Amino acid sequence: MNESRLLRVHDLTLRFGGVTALSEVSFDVNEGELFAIIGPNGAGKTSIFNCLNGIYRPQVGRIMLGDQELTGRSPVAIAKLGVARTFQNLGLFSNLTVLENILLGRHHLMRTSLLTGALWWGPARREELAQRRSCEDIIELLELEPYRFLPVAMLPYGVRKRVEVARALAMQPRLLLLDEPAAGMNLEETEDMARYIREINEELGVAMLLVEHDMHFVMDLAHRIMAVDFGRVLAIGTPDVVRADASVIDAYLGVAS
Amino acid sequence: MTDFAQYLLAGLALGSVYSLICLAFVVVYRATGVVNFSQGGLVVFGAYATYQLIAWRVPFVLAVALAALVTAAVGMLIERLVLRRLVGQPVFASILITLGVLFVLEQLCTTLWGYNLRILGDPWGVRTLALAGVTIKVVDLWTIAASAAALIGFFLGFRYSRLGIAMRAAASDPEAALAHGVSPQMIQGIAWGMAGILAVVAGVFIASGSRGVDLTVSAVALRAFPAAILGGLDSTEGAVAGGLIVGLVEVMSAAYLTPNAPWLGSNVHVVIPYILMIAVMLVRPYGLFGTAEVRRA
Amino acid sequence: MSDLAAPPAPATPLLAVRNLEVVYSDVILVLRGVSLTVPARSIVALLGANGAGKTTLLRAISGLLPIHRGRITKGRVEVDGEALGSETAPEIVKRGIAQVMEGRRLFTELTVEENLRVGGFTRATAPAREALERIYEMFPKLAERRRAISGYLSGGEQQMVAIGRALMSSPRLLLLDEPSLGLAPKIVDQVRAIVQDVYDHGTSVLLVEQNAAMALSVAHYGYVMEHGKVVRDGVTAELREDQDVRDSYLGGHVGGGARRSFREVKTYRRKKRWSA
Amino acid sequence: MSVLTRNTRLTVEYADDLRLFRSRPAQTGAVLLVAIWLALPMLLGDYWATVFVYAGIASIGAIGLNLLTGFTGQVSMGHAVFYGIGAYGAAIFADRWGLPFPLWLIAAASVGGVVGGLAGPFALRLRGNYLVIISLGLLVIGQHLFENWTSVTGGLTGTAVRAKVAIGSLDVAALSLGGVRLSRNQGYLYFVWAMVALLGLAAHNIARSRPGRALQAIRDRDLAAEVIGVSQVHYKVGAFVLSSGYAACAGALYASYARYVSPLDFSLFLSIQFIAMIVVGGIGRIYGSILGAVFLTTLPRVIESVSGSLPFVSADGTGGGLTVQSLNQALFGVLTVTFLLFEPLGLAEMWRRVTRYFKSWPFSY
Amino acid sequence: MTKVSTIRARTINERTLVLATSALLLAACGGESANAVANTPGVSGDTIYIGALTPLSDAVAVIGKPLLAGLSTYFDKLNAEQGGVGGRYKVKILAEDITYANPSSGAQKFQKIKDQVAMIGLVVGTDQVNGVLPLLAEDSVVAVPTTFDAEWVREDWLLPWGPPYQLQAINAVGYALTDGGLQGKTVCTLTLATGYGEATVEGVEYLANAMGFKVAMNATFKQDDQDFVAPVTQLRNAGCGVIMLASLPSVTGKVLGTAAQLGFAPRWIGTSPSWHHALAASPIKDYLVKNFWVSWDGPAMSDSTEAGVRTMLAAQAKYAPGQEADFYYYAGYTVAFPIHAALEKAVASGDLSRAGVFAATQALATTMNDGLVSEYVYGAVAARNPPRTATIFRVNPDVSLGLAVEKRGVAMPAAASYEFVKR
Repeated sequence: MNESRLLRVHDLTLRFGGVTALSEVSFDVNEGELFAIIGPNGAGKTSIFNCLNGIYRPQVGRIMLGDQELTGRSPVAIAKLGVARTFQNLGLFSNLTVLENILLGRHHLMRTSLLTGALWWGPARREELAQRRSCEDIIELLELEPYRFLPVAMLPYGVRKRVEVARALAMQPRLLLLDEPAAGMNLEETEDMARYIREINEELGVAMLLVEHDMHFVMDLAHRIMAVDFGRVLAIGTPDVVRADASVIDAYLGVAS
Repeated sequence: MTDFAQYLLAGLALGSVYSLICLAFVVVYRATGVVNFSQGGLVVFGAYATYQLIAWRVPFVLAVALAALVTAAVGMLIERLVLRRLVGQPVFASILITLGVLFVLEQLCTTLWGYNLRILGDPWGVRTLALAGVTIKVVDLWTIAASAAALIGFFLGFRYSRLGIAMRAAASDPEAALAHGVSPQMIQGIAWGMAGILAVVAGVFIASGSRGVDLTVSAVALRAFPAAILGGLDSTEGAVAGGLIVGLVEVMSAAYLTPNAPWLGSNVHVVIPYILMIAVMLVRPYGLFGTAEVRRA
Repeated sequence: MSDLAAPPAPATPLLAVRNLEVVYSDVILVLRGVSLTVPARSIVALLGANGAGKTTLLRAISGLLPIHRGRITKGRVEVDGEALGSETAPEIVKRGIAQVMEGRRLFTELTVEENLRVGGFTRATAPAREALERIYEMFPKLAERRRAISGYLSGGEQQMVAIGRALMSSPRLLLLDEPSLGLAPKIVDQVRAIVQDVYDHGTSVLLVEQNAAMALSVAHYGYVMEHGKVVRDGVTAELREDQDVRDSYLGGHVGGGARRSFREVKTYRRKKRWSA
Repeated sequence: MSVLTRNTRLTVEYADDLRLFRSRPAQTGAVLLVAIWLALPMLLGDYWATVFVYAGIASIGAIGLNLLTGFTGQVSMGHAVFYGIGAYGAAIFADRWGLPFPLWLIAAASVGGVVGGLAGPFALRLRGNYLVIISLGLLVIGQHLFENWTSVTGGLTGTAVRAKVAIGSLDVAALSLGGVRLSRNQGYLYFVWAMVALLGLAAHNIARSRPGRALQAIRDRDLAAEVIGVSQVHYKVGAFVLSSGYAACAGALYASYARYVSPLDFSLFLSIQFIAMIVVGGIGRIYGSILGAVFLTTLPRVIESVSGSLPFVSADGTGGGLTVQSLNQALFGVLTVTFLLFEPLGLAEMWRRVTRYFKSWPFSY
Repeated sequence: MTKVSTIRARTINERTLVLATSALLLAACGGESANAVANTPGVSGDTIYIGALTPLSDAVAVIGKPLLAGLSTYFDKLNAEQGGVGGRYKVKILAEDITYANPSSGAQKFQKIKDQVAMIGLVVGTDQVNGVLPLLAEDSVVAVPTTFDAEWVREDWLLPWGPPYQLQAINAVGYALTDGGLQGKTVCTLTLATGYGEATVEGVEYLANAMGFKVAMNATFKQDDQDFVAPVTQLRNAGCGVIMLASLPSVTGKVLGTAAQLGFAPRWIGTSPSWHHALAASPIKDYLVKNFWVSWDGPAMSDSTEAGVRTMLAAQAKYAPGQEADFYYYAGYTVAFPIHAALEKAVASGDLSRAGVFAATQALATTMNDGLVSEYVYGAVAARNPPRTATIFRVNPDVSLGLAVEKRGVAMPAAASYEFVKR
């Protein structure tokens, strides 16, 4: 698998004032891989995401996407390079409709400026129509048809999570970061989410980085898992390896499951 | 040198008045998250109320105390009638509504007292002391003392008292506070009451001596805004520090900048505090003493 | 794990919710006639998915509905057999009901001790001080960290502060909203132990959870809510065996029985209509 | 819920969703508005024509502020400054440089936009109340410049403006229709409201395309917007440029119509009025800005007209009781409070409900 | 859910009603302004209507209200005692409330009443007059400005009155430096940062030029300033012995209070709007008695030996008993004289139309004003000559309104030579 590395994270260290949030974190994600990160609250999982996104600037370390350096780039630049993300507590634009949210995912693929937008008839309108078509494909994939014109704020939680995935997908990402996609869902919704994640991963071939507390979800879906605690890597390996790792059980899982 | 000492004193006294107004901003802001544009209305109402009581031959100290009570009641009434319904509304809503309250308070004052200048009748008048060639206005001493006392009182109260802790809790998470029996409405009412009391103290100092009370007294509150922001809207120490800084900067720029840099235009001392505020904001977006809002991804 | 059967219900339960209907902003009907009881000296679990109305029910009990523009349109909440009228949240705290809200909701800029003192706000100085000492006895870790700013504590410690803060009013009933949300499996075990501990110290608990496995492992009696209605209730042992509950909430999470792997999900499992 | 009734006619193609006036009532409404625009100047006397000219000018400024506040979530109390820049811009570009009509207007609006863009960076670092008070600082600085930069602004006593709206011999102040000479007020009424339609449409188009969505994304969640590739810097500054450009355009029209401007024209109160207009009209809705501007500009005049029959109110205050102006000020407060508390989405939402109600009538078709 | 929708439907009904009503109201108002009297606007039967654009409810109402009361009193008395203009036409005032700080409010209100009035008798505020100016020419309406700006003297459509601020300053400072016993003293100004302040400085600078001295310092301040230690100290350090002050009463109190406290005692001379009699009862009254003059024209308003003052006070007691006879009341009463004279002329010529009123103002000679202010020479605009004399008042707390005459009829050569030009 070494020949198809998509993401290489090397020696990541992040400090806030005196607190070290991440220390010497290194891992790789392969093309098409579903890679999960587990660990207790405050272990640094979301911090890793924020570094990948460019929201935080790590003091030490390098992040490479393919042969592009991500460290030091702005979130906007990183988004354009093909890193998409969902948020732990939802990052949707709640006053906009589902369709508008998804169209926003295509923002960096569109051209319309303030000026051409104001003129509307012409390029702006053509582009709206073209992008609408691609968004409809994603709406179909994630079965969001009934909600298209509804403001996100009016939707049930489970649907909102799906909309966020749809928006991330609309960005045509090479790497998708999912922050607790199953949190707060019941079993049925979790199963649905699992199915979407597999479809996106297997059929569209998008590599994914997944943070999740539901151990069954993670163990069942992930190709490889990385366990972190206090900003350090405890173990990296297949689900079976990580599940059996003594330090992981001690810091996170409690009883071997 | 004497002049400089004179300016220093004037700046401190002016800064103390600003501090009192800023303290009122801070108290209301912490309890309600609202920037209170109507504080000037409370100040002018408080000054008129004090004038009226003195005109009725109530002794000065008692008049101020009674006026403070009345103005505190007005503050609580405003909270009760208007602001209570405003919890959770966006910023522009609270701005408009407190401005609306300002208009109503000003109209109330003109309805009750008309438009003519009224001399307050305070005991300080224009009395002065002299110290090494520097003239010290008696009223300035009292102004500085009053704002120092207010600062210490508020600081200790917020830190240690049961009510102070409850007020901070309600500021941090009103719903959680309510769930533990701290009614945010009570806290907000108390905060507006305090704003009323502070307004009277500030108003009395502003209108003292030969200045007198008229509608323009309320404009001082607007001049105090940069001070509140400079110090940090949620910090009592910041209110006092910001007030003093702006007071000093204003007097000093009137004293040294206006005559030496005429190209800056006349009355540049009105603008300098705002420029200073903007400069500080760019470096410390939450003021010198304010706490940064913790934003998580 | 407590396999206790529910203690025999006394004539007047500590808390009874009767046929409660709640509407937000005058238009959104969230509770459609919910009834449940919490007998004295018991742990009652309330299960349900997001949006089922669990948090709304807790708000209705603790008097927090008005600030969310919610209103009880039908039914009532009884404490000791006595219906609550227009009691405000502080008054309800004084009646012996305290709530730990979802997400812990600490006053993050305040220290641990200041947080706890707010919990005792409704009480006079002396009893509040006694209560504080008791909390420190119960959670020695908090005594150690009394001067620490609560926002900097770990997730487990924060949950301790939140529960300790609620216990400051020495309530007879503790409403716990999703205490395991977002916590690592290991910490969830600690929280379960704390709930048990609280119960052992004589406080009844109404435990709202999505983590059905955890909730049913500590409670005596359970209710399941869906779409603003109670669709199942029973002693926990029964609920654990109920096929619908297993399908929707437990999966294979509780020992025994084959769990379907998430990898195997090929089609939608269409939502089952509960026979209420 | 009711949102499901969004489409009244069957949508066949995606393009149908993008049409400007989709339903039959909307199309009828548009025709009706044009008819009113044509007829109104002929029906109104000078006074009401003046009032509606000011209402139109205010609408343009309010649309600009709504783009900033309603769409991007930035509250500004500095709007009056940009309005002022436009007004003085008209005086300079038209009177001193002698630029002809469309040019002086474009130049004035551009200068306003550029200065607004300079204010944008503050919005990047600050939010909420802090940004409000920073913008108050901007207002104070602006006023100081208006008062002191005498060579440009005429200083405290202001300056006369002769910026004419005329292309060749076609002068808005002296139009004639079929041999009938129109008054200056009538001409301006036509012109200003044509500008409102033009600029309103442009704003609406921006709002419904890529940049508009980006602005709203930043308003709702700026961090999430960045992560999907929407640049805060770009759009926050862009929103300031656009909004200030609109304000400056309104200011330039004001100067052209009023023919005299002074620093008093661009006070804090003007900024507050703009905020009130978009709040009353509807935050985040372009046509709401127009409704709000018309409502708040005409309401005081209407109250004055009927004040004779109101108890406790006298026009000049000599009869005791409230003066009309006091009543207006009080009403201004009461109205904004009422709208904020009971109809936070403003007149636009009320109007939408009314139209939806009529749509559901079987005989309305 | 059904219940909910019925509630909603009813609300909409009510809202529709409200909307419809306001639309009707609007329509009704739209019709109102189309006034029928086309040939002689503002004259209906035996009544002549005069407009007044004056602030009645903002902070400047302290000026606007008594001005209006003074004007009304004059005409109430005229109507009652002489049967009106020419013994026949009753005069009524149509007052409109304007916002001083919003110049367009005056222009709007002008449009509102222009068809209902023969002329505008009051426009308060320099900015407001400037805002109305282009409209006056367009609609051929004459207006009386109630500020004392030099620009007004040469405007066709304005009928100004009273001594311009420039002349008030020239005469007062000139008097101080000559007969006032302050020869050779350093002259300075301290003025409000408004057009009014600028006009005052202009006068002093003109005098300095004419008399060959330099103004040592021109300090300015803002209405909402709270501290005056800096400007007062600077004035003291500049060695100022005569300081011309243009302010409003509350600031006057603060400025002079600061000066008194700092032991700085030059000769302060205030313009007319700087004074309010409440100051005569303030803690600095002794300082004021010693150091403060006010510059205006005419007799002291408490001087009952003056026939004009007696008549004015009697009229106030009879027709405006609620109104305090303060300076602005007096000004409002005085402004009525030229208006009355112009109307008399128009009536006499039998032409009350716009053209007739305009012609009357152009043909107006010197107006009689019972000696309340010096005479203003009207006639054609190019030949107009405002009063060039001044009265210097000193503070006397024992008389009503607190001012007694220090010197009447001050007429500096510089005041006589001051040229008025159209801006």
